Amino acid sequence: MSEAQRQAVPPDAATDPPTERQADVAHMNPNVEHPQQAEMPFAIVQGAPVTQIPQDLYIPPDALEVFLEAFEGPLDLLLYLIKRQNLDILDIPIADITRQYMHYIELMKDLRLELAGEYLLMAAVLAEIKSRMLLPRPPSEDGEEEDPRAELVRRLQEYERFKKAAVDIDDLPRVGRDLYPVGTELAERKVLKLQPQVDLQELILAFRDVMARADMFSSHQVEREPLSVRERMSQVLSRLTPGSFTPFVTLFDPEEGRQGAVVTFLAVLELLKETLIDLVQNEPFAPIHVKAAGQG
Amino acid sequence: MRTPALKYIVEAALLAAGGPLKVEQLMELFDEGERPPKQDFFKALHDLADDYAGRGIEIKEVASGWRIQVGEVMAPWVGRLWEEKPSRYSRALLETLALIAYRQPITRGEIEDVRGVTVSSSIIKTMLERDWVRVVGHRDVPGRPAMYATTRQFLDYFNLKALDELPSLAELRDLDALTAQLDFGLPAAEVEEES
Amino acid sequence: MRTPALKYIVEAALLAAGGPLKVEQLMELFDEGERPPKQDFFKALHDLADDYAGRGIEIKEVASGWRIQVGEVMAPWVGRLWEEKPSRYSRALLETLALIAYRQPITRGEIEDVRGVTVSSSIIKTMLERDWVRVVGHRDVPGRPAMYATTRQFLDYFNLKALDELPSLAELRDLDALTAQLDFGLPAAEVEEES
Repeated sequence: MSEAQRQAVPPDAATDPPTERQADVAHMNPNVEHPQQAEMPFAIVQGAPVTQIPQDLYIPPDALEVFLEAFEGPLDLLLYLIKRQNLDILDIPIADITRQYMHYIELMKDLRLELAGEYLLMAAVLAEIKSRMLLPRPPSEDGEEEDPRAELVRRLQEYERFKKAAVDIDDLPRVGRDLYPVGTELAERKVLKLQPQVDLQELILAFRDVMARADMFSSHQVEREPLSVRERMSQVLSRLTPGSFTPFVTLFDPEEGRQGAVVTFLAVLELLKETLIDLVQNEPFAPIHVKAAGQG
Repeated sequence: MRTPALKYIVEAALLAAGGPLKVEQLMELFDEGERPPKQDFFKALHDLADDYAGRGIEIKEVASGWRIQVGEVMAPWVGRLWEEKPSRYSRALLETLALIAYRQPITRGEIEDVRGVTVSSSIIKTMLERDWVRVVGHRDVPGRPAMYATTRQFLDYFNLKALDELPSLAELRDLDALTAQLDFGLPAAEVEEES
Repeated sequence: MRTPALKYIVEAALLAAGGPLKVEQLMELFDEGERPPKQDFFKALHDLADDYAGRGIEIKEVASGWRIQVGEVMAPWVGRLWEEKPSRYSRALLETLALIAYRQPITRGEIEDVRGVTVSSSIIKTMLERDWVRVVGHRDVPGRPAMYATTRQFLDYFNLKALDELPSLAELRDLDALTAQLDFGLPAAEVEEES
């Protein structure tokens, strides 16, 4: 044991009559790295010298409080005690574990850690199991004996698997830590407004209704041109470039045949009648030109 | 683990940031000792731009830095992510559209004469935006009102080859009579046959 | 303008959406008449996954659909975009979350039975606020305690598509070994039925 280690042992731990609390604190003393090589006990517990501390229990004294607070409850603490000594969870030496458990409870009390009631409840449970282990077990109704530890073992295992599950979940790749959702802008983000759908039938019914209403209000019936003519009127109009003359013959498409020519001709006549177009011919037999009316 | 290529680090950072990053910000992603020179970052950005060619995403420098954006070419599909659910067209719009279809070329005033009410500008605007109607000229009367006609798109939408495939008013009247006679509901099937 | 390849439309949509999209939502980006069959979308998603190999971004199906994400390999660089360290969660929260995930629907009392300590209200509140868990009903016992279950957001957050992708729970060891050893004649079944 090094000088440093000797000095780290509280001087009164070895000389004064040890109290249980001192024993506990010494027991936790992490500065004793190789207790098995110690010449003298570093703590006296219940009158017996203690020369070994758990190998894994290496905590800077400042961190002691943090360490104790890190337990997630009595089950967590018990699991720690069992693991620390490589004990089989199915065969816990109850007396041992109970004693160690009580040490920690005392330590927590001394450090004035807020001690949840569950810790004390567990102390009672352990004490009860310990006494039942000592007493002859009365056979249960079906004649079989139950291990007094069975319920505790079940709870410890159940807790342990969720303790492990929590670690597993923590290890899962996680948004913001291990992976990042992507996002980009749309160059031109316009909210597309979906256009309402219209059924042809709706349109026709709308026309029927509006005409029925118009009939009620008007005293005369407007004469209707065949729709093909009105459609062609629109087409002719849209082909006319405002302010310029369009050759009359170019309005006709030979591929449409005789019928098409007649429809176009009727459309032109109708447009003339409605003074929507002007026909211009500079001299007899010269090409006829068409222009939209009233645009110079 | 091998360090990924700089351009992929740049790409990942721009994608994760979800907004523009300056080259200086990109450089900050590296420890000083491992930071590639500035020109490498520009090269990475240009390499990415090349990679993205023809893919509908692009890398672009805007005021606050470089960003990856979805190009306009994708708007017809991607824009639908934010589209609003369609409403239904008003009766007024349908009647106006029907009058334009049956009575084209027709001015707003003429539509109003038949309907007996004013035609709101938003109705005309909606139909123009939808490319169902267009202005084919102006009537040579005071005010020179626009004349509206239906378009090729209108015919396509309603699956018509030409306007004369629309049932005539006479046919509609017959239909009315038939409906009354047979006590039908709406003569859906009959009308569809006409289309 | 030529229609871009389906996989690039899918890519652009996933990038622009900034979150997971289901295949059905991707299909909605197309007009009914032009919509490719569903299997083409799956192929597009898998093609993209191949394209992304080695680039630090990945395409992944989580509970809410498919998303593009920057993978773990990029975390050392991309993580620096944010000043704040990603939040760490307390063991108490993670254990409570694990119990809700594996044992849902579960009440607070049932969680406390397993953990052996009280579950603080702030833990439940945090998880509710993060949309990781929600109340799915109330157990029909005195006090009618709320039953908690995990949400789609929980799965999305932890990169999971469904609960069955959670790491499997450790096996409970039965007490047969112990029984044989100690010759207690312990009824093992009593313990096993709890698992």
